[in-house]
Order: sequence, then structure tokens, then C-alpha cells
Amino acid sequence: MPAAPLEVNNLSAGYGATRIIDGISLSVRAGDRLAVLGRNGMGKTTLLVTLMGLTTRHGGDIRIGDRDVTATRTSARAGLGLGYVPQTRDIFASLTVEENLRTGLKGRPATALDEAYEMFPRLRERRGNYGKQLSGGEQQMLAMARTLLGRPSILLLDEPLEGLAPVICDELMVMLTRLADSGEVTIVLVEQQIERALAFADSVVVMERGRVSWSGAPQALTADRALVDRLVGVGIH
Amino acid sequence: MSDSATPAPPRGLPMIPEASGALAIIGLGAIGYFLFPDDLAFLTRLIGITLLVLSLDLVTGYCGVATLGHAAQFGVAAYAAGIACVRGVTDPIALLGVGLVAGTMMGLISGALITRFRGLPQLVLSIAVGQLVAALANKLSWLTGGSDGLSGITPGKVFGLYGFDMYSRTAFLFSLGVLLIVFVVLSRFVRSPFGLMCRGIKDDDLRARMIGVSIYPRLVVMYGVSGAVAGLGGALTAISTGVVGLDSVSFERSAEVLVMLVLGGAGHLWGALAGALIFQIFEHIVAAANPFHWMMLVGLLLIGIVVFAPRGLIAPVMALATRLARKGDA
Amino acid sequence: MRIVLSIATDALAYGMVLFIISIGLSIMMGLMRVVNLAHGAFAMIGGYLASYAIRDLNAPYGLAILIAVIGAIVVSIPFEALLYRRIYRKSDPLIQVLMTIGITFVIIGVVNYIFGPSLKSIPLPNALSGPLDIGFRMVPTHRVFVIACGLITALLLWLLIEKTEFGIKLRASVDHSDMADALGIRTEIIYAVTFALAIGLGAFGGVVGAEILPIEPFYALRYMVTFLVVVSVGGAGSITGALSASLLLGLADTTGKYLAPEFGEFFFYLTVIIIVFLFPRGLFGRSHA
Amino acid sequence: DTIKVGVIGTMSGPYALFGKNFKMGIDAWVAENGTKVGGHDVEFIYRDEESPNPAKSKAIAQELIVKDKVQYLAGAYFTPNAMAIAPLLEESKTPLVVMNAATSSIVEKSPYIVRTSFTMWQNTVPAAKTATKNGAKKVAIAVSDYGPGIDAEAAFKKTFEADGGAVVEAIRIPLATTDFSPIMQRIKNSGADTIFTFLPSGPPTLGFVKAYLDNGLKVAGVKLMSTGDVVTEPDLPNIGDPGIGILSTYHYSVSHASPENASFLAQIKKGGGNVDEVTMTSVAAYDGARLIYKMIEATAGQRDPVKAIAAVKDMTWVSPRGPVSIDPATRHIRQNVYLREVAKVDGKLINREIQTFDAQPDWALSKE
Amino acid sequence: MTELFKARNISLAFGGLRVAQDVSFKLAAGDRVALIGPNGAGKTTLVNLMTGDLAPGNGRFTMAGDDITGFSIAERVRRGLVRTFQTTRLFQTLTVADNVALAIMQRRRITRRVFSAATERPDVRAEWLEILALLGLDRLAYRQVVELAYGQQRLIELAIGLALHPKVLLLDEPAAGVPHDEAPKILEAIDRLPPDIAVLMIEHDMDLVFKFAKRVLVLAAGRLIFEGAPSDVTADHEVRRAYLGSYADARSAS
Ligand SMILES: Nc1ncnc2c1ncn2[C@@H]1O[C@H](COP(=O)(O)OP(=O)(O)OP(=O)(O)O)[C@@H](O)[C@H]1O
Ligand SMILES: Nc1ncnc2c1ncn2[C@@H]1O[C@H](COP(=O)(O)OP(=O)(O)OP(=O)(O)O)[C@@H](O)[C@H]1O
Ligand SMILES: [Mg+2]
Ligand SMILES: [Mg+2]
Repeated sequence: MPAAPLEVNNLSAGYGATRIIDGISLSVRAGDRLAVLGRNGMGKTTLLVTLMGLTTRHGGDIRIGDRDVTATRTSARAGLGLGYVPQTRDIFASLTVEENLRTGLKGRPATALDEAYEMFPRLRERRGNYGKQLSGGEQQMLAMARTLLGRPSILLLDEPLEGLAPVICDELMVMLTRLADSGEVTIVLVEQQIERALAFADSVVVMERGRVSWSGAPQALTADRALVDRLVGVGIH
Repeated sequence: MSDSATPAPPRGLPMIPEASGALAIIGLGAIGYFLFPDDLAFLTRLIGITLLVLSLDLVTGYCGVATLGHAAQFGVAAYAAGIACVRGVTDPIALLGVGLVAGTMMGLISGALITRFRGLPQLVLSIAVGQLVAALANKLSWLTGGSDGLSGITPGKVFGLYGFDMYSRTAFLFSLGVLLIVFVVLSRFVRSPFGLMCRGIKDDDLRARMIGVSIYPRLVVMYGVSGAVAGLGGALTAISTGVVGLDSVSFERSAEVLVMLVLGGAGHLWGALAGALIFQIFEHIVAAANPFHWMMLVGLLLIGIVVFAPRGLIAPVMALATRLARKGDA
Repeated sequence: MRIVLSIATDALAYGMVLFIISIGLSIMMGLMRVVNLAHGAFAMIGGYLASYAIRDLNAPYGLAILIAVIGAIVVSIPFEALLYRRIYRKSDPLIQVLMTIGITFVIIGVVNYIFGPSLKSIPLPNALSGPLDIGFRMVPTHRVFVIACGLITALLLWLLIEKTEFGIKLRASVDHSDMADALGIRTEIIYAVTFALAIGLGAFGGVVGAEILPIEPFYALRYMVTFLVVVSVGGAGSITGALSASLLLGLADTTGKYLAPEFGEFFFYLTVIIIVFLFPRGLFGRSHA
Repeated sequence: DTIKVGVIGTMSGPYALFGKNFKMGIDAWVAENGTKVGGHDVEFIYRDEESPNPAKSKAIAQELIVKDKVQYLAGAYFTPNAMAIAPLLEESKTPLVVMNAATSSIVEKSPYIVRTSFTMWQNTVPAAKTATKNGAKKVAIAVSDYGPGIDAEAAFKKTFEADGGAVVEAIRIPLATTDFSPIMQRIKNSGADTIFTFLPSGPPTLGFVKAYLDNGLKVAGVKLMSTGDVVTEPDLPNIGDPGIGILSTYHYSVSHASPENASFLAQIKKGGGNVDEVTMTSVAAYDGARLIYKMIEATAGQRDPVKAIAAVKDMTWVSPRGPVSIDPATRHIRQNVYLREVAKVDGKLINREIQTFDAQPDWALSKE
Repeated sequence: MTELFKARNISLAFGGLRVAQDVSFKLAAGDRVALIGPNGAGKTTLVNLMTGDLAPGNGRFTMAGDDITGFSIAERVRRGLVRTFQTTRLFQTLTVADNVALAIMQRRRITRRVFSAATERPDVRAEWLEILALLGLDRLAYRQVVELAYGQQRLIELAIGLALHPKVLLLDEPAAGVPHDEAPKILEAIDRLPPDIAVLMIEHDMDLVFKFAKRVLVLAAGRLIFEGAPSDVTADHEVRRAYLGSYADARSAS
């Protein structure tokens, strides 16, 4: 599947009646890389989860390519090419590594599993182990590989670098860049490692209390540390 | 750094919980006594079971121990009080004491066995312990009367003044008094550091151990307290009914009180109280109205609760109270 | 020696009946994480349908089993769609207990109303009734049939759950239904199919086990504990666990009954306690994350 | 005015069939004799005792007395429930007609209790005599492990041993048992030539008979002798043809040939009841209603338990089960006990009466 | 400096996988040690062994000279060995304040009291307020933990650790999920701890590691392959290859 554009219009959503994100609009072109930054609890995860259709939507709409998916069921959104790597990884604890990967195949033949093992050789060594036996970083690798196996056209990544060793972070970023460059996937990246995120993205939004408080090109932030501090840094909150 | 003012604790109900609990029980008791004087036998029985539900709440609602064998504490105490009475201890207060001690002992024993485990093994152990007690109560028929029941329990007068009569006035007021005291004491108990820690253990026992808590002894102690409360209920039932049957240790009894607790909302004393009252009154009314098919109506009630109040009856009330309190703050 | 063989034979047969009826519940509890106390109620519906099919429609035994299984599944569909769906995901087991006890009561009430309060037999075909000489003693022919059914069921289920794509998707849906959805798995369909499978197994067990656990309106409550205990001891969701628990408990029960029947369930539950202490995670439990 | 009678029975639950039979029997009596006795309307109020649950039964009885102001209580399927009600009777001046609970000592708990059902001793002693007569030498006793079962065991053992027989095995089976294979195996190994059994009617009885047949005991020539509870008529179709020939002793058979029984069954049918569901409890209830009417008549509708009991204490009448009377000393019913055999008549399985033991008292309480 | 904790020849294998191989190290009063290493090297497992969650196949642990290898988890905590979890483990249905208050009350041995109000005891309240304020969580004090964002939950892990007044504090990736630029707040909190306690931190955020650590342990495939000063670690070829990657280059460049 080729990369697809993502359009979000005035989206509001939350958990039950509690509204967490409030009137967010985004527009990501096919093959683009958007970084979403923000301090803890500002609604980044909620945004991604809402895109997947796992929260209570209060208003607004979501479009993938030319399809309105606002009312589409989660599994069908996945079918349309939305791929999600959650912050809490959500590994299937009672499945083995290999079985976990197979859940992401979306009908592709089992030989495709080799792609995952090449991406993260560590997983090949642990293929027979249960999900719950993995180390934190291994779980992160597994979550990433599991989603990538389904060849998503839009990839939603929630802090994928958390818990990974610096070398692996390097490799992962290289791989993501390669993926994006190939034009096969649109990437929305939530990340706390701001430098890496800025180096990767071609546009950035900063979230504050469920709204977009700043958006622009990454260079603006790279150049202006003070701005970063004000937006996402150790400021007063 | 944060510049915000120190957070104020959310305001609860206007009165302290002990007082509101006492008032509610006195109020309900007065309604029962004055408006339904002909139903006091039923209401007395209801109070006995309510104590068992409260007791179950302590281990299930506050400690997360799943049990389908809680009638053991109740039944053993009922038998103990009954046997004591038949053998000559007729003072009702003394009989309550016998029930309390027997319930506590049984609670400690069950607790020592059951709380070593979690999850399904725990559930199945609770069933097994309960069934073993039931099998013994049946087997030791020379002591318990076996399946014919232990009859001939004729307690003396309360404080030497008020005798138990057919209209159950004494029995009702006596039971109500016990319930009142137990509820007030428990309201305090569950908010104590000990009670809060039990809730913590229920949430995550590994986390609890990682702050230095030895959870096993605590759960056993909680089981003992729970057994004491159940024991009072059992003794009251034995005193007011004059018979103790195998039903008081049966699986059905255990399952029934669990249903009442969940229906009201586990983890709140109010939930236990509400569940016990509502279930028993509903059952009583439909069973009298249609003795042949009341079970179906009770089934529909349970399903209705899950559909419309999936966290128990008390949860929406609590949420409303908190909302009102928050509004008051704002 | 004869006695030992004799006890072993009875234990095997009784254990297999326990297994066939409990395995559906084990799947429901272990794989779908629903403590379905109404399992016996659906088994009972199967039994009633089979009895009706044979006695009133003169259907042959095999066809009656089919009618029972399909009929029970059909009856269960509205329950699944309207009620069980609410308690699948992340739901508190206590709430599940509440709802499924309610369902049990309702089914008992309806069955009592339609079929009356008396017991219903499921007449066996001649080939399966009467005693069969197995050398050192006579056994009921039907028991041999039950043992065979049990073994075949165990094998097929094991293949389905451990070896097929469906099994993987099912286990994934249970571990993290939101995530499974997000990977494109139609969890609601997986759940519905598994539910039907569990109900069908229950109904099947209800019919073939009716010789030992006879069908009457209170079946659903009477054996609730037994099923729950077998599943929990074996470790919910594990086929081998349920099988070994059934056989072990069948052995304990049969031996107790043979040597000291007046102690009743005492030895059964004593064995339960011992097993739990020896295998705190269930004999072959699927430990939950 | 209306005189109310509270009937406590198992209206729901596993024993619902018997509660239903209470109602069928009472309805039949009322249909035949009208709702008025000496100008007083009589109303029956039903309450569910459900299971052996004395606390609940007592609360129900108390409510009937205090709130519904009933003048008479009737019913009581289970012994512990009857025991729980007994202490209320004297204070409230309410007679109780026990329509099932079969432990001998119940009638001793209050002078206001009369019983129209049966006791275990009453039915078991004839069974033991029959066994001896049929040439049984070695008997295995298998009974349910609860009050009535233990009564049955004691009654059989005492009578049979007094007649020179030997009891080679006595097994008490827990009530919840449904798999009887191991028990059959044990009986077989004991070398008994006859089994005597009592189990309360319901799922266990069917399982017991099936295990007896399927484990080859019948084929091997071991005889089965029981009280009628094991072969109640609603269970016979489930046991099926292999059960033909099983012997039992009981005070009532639905197939009892008498004009009284025929009209009783016709009345039940007319009232919409199902004759295939009739058991001994409907007859006990039918006769119980007769006693209650008599008591109302004798007291002219007043609450006077002494007079009421006195009026029925030595009553004699012909019941659908045969000639019966109330024993003035025990206030328990004295009745014929029949030896019956399962037989197929006109394509239907029945208990065919083949011998009568006249006017049996409750052998446990009676001084005879 | 006084030695607080010692691991001697610790070994453990899961089936064929050897996650700890003859690991020995010491923690002394005032130590600030970082434990780093590739994913799956066995770092969390080592912490689990130290706290008693897992039992070692071989080797001994001692604390202040006493052998604690056979001690229960709770017993070790009472002796001052405290950890935080990599994947948060909190009392989910309780409030933030209750979570911290429980730790405080447990430390002060008042959780056995059955007749006094819990969280709002003035002395306890003052203490949890202080800790929460330090981590910027005070506004969330009366929120239920389930309702919090993941990053906020991570900070509560640390808050509980601090509330227990540890002698030896083990932090398993305390900064994961906390914004990069806010991570110093964690250091600030650690700096406020009494100087004589030992802190061992597992962390993949190298900036934080270098700001924090006076000594670095590197674990790879269950073996300690390096122990030394932070400045030396970037120079170690093996560590660079197996773990640091571009970070080492960036750091040596700067
Ligand atoms: N299940 C939930 N129920 C209610 N509120 C929630 C729930 N999950 C999160 N919240 C609230 O929603 C807000 C936003 O949370 P979210 O997880 O989206 O933040 P985030 O930006 O991803 O933070 P982080 O960087 O810590 O992961 C927070 O204030 C949090 O308290
Ligand atoms: N119970 C277990 N059974 C089998 N293998 C296990 C078990 N627990 C952990 N492992 C394996 O042991 C290895 C070490 O795990 P550990 O969690 O200690 O790694 P870690 O160094 O903390 O890694 P990370 O930085 O990714 O958190 C991993 O490969 C993991 O898969
Ligand atoms: Mg987040
Ligand atoms: Mg780790």
C-alpha cells in the first residue's frame, strides 16, 4: 500500500464524558513525517488512540486518503492501512514472540516474519519466548516489528524510542527514515527525545492541554532552544 | 516548580461517615419497626445476612479476595452459638460472644489457607474449604443435628429483661443494635491505615510488597475481622431463629451473599448494605407474590443491574456525591 | 488388583464426563476470561433438546446430539449479542458472576416453565445401553463411548487452539482486545465464534454426560461448583489441564466413594486443596499476564 | 369471614415437583368439597420453602401467622424446616399439618402437629419382611446420608437381622452423588444377594437404578428392594423397561386400584394437573386438606388448636391410598403399606401392588 | 566509605538463556551508579534478583554485612532496599496521595493501626505534599492513578521510592516516557536525598546517565563487561559497539 494522507478536522475526544483533546486539526500529506511534542499528560497519546478509534469521540472528523473514517471500526481502520505502536507496547503476554508477530501479518505469508527478524535480530533469538518474559526494550522492538509487518500506509508511533539502547535508537531512526523516504508510509511520531524527533520530522506540532499550541517546521525549534524550553521544557506548568 | 496552592482534599458527604452510617441504620430500622411491624421476622433474618455481606465486603471488596465459601464463617458461628445455647449458655450477649469467637477462629483458619494464593486457585480453595466445613457439619450429626438441623435453641432474655417472642420485636431491635455497632466500627476501620493498605494490596500485591508490606499476615488478620463480623451474623440468626440448618454453611449461601455484595457494589460498606437490603427485599416480595417463578424475576434483576449499573448500585450514587462535592468546591 | 482396575475404570469414565462438560467452560474462562457460571445452563438446554428430539420426535441419537448442539448455540445467540458482549473485555469477574448467575436463574425459570420440574432422560440407542463385558468386570457400554468422545474432543480442541491462526487471534484478542483491534483483528467475530464453540461443547457434554449428571431444571446450579472446580484446578484455558484435572478429581471422587462413601465430597475437596497447594498455578494453567 | 391456611412447600428449586403436588392435592380437595366450611370461606396461601433452610422457613411461617393471620399451617417438605416452625405453634395457637417431612420425631416437637404423610420406619419395616420372605440371606444397604436415610437403614437392619438375615454392607451415600458405579462395584464385591436402598426422589434415584442395571448387577441376579421413593411414578419412564421387576414398599401408588383413587386422579386431571406428575405428596396434601376442613368445622371457625387437634386425633377415613387413620398417641397417620413391582401395563410403566401390609404405624414411635 | 550492599558471584539462567553470569559489585554509601547495557542484557533481571522477586541460581547478596539472600521482598524493603519499576506498578484505583501516603505510613509502621483516619493525618499529609511538590505532581494529589498519563505515572513510581527513605535505591529507567528536557527534575529529586544513600540507576538516556553517575556498570549478555568512570565508558570500544552507537561519537565530538 502506498503512503496515504491524513486529515484531522476539529477533533475532540476523551475517556467517557471527560474531554481530553479539544478541537485538534492536522493535515499530513502522503509520505510526510509529523512529530507531535508536548509535556506529560497533554493528550498526545489520546490523540493517537483517537485516530485508532479507541476513545469516545466528542466531535470533529478524521480522513485517511479520500475516505472519511470517523465512524469506522478500529479493526477496519487497521485494514485501511492505519498502523499503531502504543506507548505501553501492549504485547500479547501469553503469546510467544513469533505468535505476536503473526498477529500483525494481515494475511501476508509467514515467510514475511523474516523481515521482522532482520530488523531486530534480538527477536529471532527470543522467538519461542512468551511476550511477558521479554525485557522492556525487547517488548518495544516486538511492538514495532509487529505493526510494521502489516505494511501500514500511515504509522502512528507513541514514544517508540523509550527504553531502547542508544545503538538501537540509531538503527531504528535510520530505518524509519528509510521507510519514509521510500514514500510507502506517512509517519506520525510522538517522542520525548526531542533532538531525534526534530532531526527526523519535516513538520512539528506541540500540544498543550489537548490543543495544538504551536506548529511549524522543525528547524524553527532546532534553532531556538528558548522556544523549545517554553513549549515543552522544564517551564512552569 | 509548581506555584499552585496546596491541594485541598475533596469534600465528602457533609457528615463524617460514622455518623451518617449510624443515622441511616437507625432511620431504616425505625421504618422497619413502625411501618412493617408484621415483617420483623423477615427483617431480623435480613440483618443477619447483611452482617455476612458486610463481612464478605471486607475480604472481597477491600482485599480483592475472591471467595465462594464465606458462609463457613457464618455457619460455624451459628452452630457454635446454637450448640452453646442447647448446652445451657442462654444469655444472648454471651451467645453473641460465642459466635464472635467462633467466627474469628474460622476466619483465621480460612484466611490462612485461602490468602496464600490469588486468582482461580484462591477461588477454588475458598469453595473447597467451604464445602469441607459443610461436609463436616453433615458428618458430625451428633453435634450439629446433621441434615435435620440443630433445633431447640431457646435463648434467654436480653439483659434479663426482653424475651424473644413470636413477633420478633426483641430479636429485631437486638439485631439492629448489633448491626449499628458493627457498621460504625467498620466505617472507621476501613478508612484506617490498615484498611487503606488492604485496598492497596488488592490493587497490586507486588507493589505492596515492594513498599515493605508482608501481605500474607495482613490478609489473614483481615479474614479474622471478617470472620468476627460474619460470626455475629451467624450467632444472631441462630438466636433469633432457634434452629441452625446445613443451609447456613452451604455453597448457595456463599454464592447468594456474593451476588448481593456485587449488586450493591463491592469495596464500599454502603454498597454491601444496599446490596443486602435490596436483594433480600426484592426476593422476599417476588417470592411471596409468585412462589413458583420468583427465581426468574430475581435473574432478571441481576441482569438488569449489570446492564444499567455495571459497577453496582452504589457507584452512581457515590459518583453523584463526589460531583456535588466538587461543585461545592468550585 | 481387580479392585484397583475396577476403580480406575470407573474413575476414567467419570473423569471423561467431567472433562467433556467442563472444557467449554475452561475455554470461556481461560481464553475469553469470562467466568460463565451459566455454562451448566447451556449444557442443560442441550440435554433438554436432545431428550425432546429423541422422545417426542423419535430422532436417532446422533441426530439428537446435533440438534442439541446447534439448538443450544441458537438459543445462546441473543444472550451473546445482548448480554455477554458487555462483559467480555476487561470486565470485573465479580460483575461477570452477577450477570451469569442472573442468566442461569432466568434459564432455569424458563426451562421449568416449558418442560416442567421433573427429570428428563435421554434414551440411549441399543448399541450404547446395557453392560459391556471388558474381561475383569462389566461396565456400562455408554461409558466407553464417553471416553472415546472425550479423547477426540481433547485432541481436536488442542489442534484448534494451539496450532491454527484462529487460536492465535483468539488468544491475542483476549490479552489485549484494543491492540488486537488495532492490528486489524475482528475481535467481536472471534469472540462470537469462540462463544458458540464453548456453548456447543457444553451442550455436547450435557447430552453425552446425561447418564451420570442427569438433566433436570436445577442441573445448572447443582453442578456449577463441580465444573468451576474442575476448570480452576486444571488451569483455565488449558486442554491438558482440564483433562488431567478431570481425571485426577474423577479418581479422587471414585476412590472416596468406593472406600468411604459416607464421607461424601470430603475426599474430592481434600484432593482439590492438596492439588492447589502442590500446583498453585493450576495443573497446566495459562497464566494470565 | 375467611379462614386462611398457610401452605409452606418447595414451590421452586430442585424439589419443585413436590410443592406442585401439594397444590394439586389441595386443589383437588377444594374442587370436590367447595371453598366454604360451615359458612366460613377457606383460603390457601402458598409460600416457597425452596430448600432445607430453617431460618427462612421460620420467617415465612412467622409472617404467615403475624401478617397474613393464618389459622392453620400446612406443608413442610423438609424435616429441618418443620422443626423450625414447631416452636411457633404453641404461642400462636396454630395447628400444623405436616404433609411430607418424614423424620419420626417431628410430631413430638409440638402437640399441635399432625402428619398425613409417612415415616421411613413405616415404609421400611415391610421391605425388610419382604426381603426375608423372598429368601434374601445377605443384604447390602445403600441409603442417602441424611436423617431419613439413616432411619431407613436402622429400620431395615433391625427388622432384617431380627428375622435372621445378615447385613453384609451398609453404605451411606452423600445426597449430592450422581455417579453410582463405584457403589455398585462395591456391592457386587460384598457378595450380597439383595440390595435395599432409600434415596430421596429425584436425579440420584434415577442414577442409582441405572447404575444397578448398567453395571450388570441385575444380570448377575442381585435383587433390588427399595422404598417407593426410588421408583416414583414420574421417574419410571426415565428408568425405562430395564426397570421392570424392581420391588418396593410404599404407602401410595398412583396405580392403586380403588374408587377413591380413581376419582382423586380424575379430579386432578379436571383441575388441569398432569397425572404423570402425581406423587405421594399430593395425596398427603389431599388428606391434609381433609383434616383442616374437619378442624375448621369442629372449632366453628374459631382459633382453638386444642379442640381442633382433638377433632382429628382419631379420625378414620378411606384415602386414595387406601384405608387410613390418625394414631391418637402419636398424631401420625396409620396406613397400609404395599409391596409393589415395576410392571408395564398398556404400554405404561407402573408400580403394581402385589401385597398389602395392613395398617402400619410409625414403627419408631409406636409402642406396638 | 561504608559498604551498603554487595552482590557476590550472582548467576541465573532462564532455561538456556543465561541472564546473569557471575555478577559481582558493591554499592557504598553515597554511590551514584548507572547500570547500562543493551536491551535484554539482564539489567531488570538483576534488580529483580536484588529485591528478592527472583531467586538467584548461585551467589549471595549482603546488606550492611548481613546475608539477605533468603529474605522476603518485604523484609529487604524494611532494611532499606527500595526499587522503582520499569513498567509502572502502582495502586491503580487509589489516588496519587494515597499511593505515596501508603509508602510513608508503611515506613513509619503505622499501617497496622486500625483506628485512625489514614491519608489526612497531618504529619503524613505534610510529607506526601512535599514529595509530590518536588516532582511537580501536587496538583494531581487527589486524582486516581488510572486517570493519569503514562509519564505522570512514572513520576509516581519515583515518588513512592523517595517516600520509603531508602538506604539503597534502585531506579529502573525512571526517566523513560518523561520528556527529555524534564528529566533533570528527576535528578533534582535524587539530589535532595540524603548524601549517604546509594543509588543505582538503569537508564538508556545517556545525557541523564552522564549527569547523574559517578560510576558506570555495563552489563551485556548477563556479564559485567565494564566498571569505571563515566568519562572512560565512551572510550571503551566494546561498549561503543554494543551499546552507545552514535551517542559516543556525538559525545566525544562535543
Ligand atoms: N483512561 C483514562 N481515563 C481518564 N483520563 C485519562 C485516561 N488516560 C489518560 N487520561 C488523562 O488524559 C490526559 C492526557 O493523557 P495522555 O495519555 O494523552 O497524555 P500524553 O500527552 O500522552 O502524556 P505522556 O507524555 O505522559 O504519555 C491526562 O491528563 C490524563 O490524566
Ligand atoms: N521469566 C523469563 N523467562 C525467560 N526469559 C526471561 C524471563 N524474564 C526475562 N527473560 C529474558 O532475560 C533477558 C534479560 O531481561 P531483562 O528484563 O533483565 O533485560 P534488561 O537488561 O532490563 O533490558 P531492557 O533494557 O530492554 O529493559 C531478556 O532477554 C528476557 O527476554
Ligand atoms: Mg502518552
Ligand atoms: Mg529492563
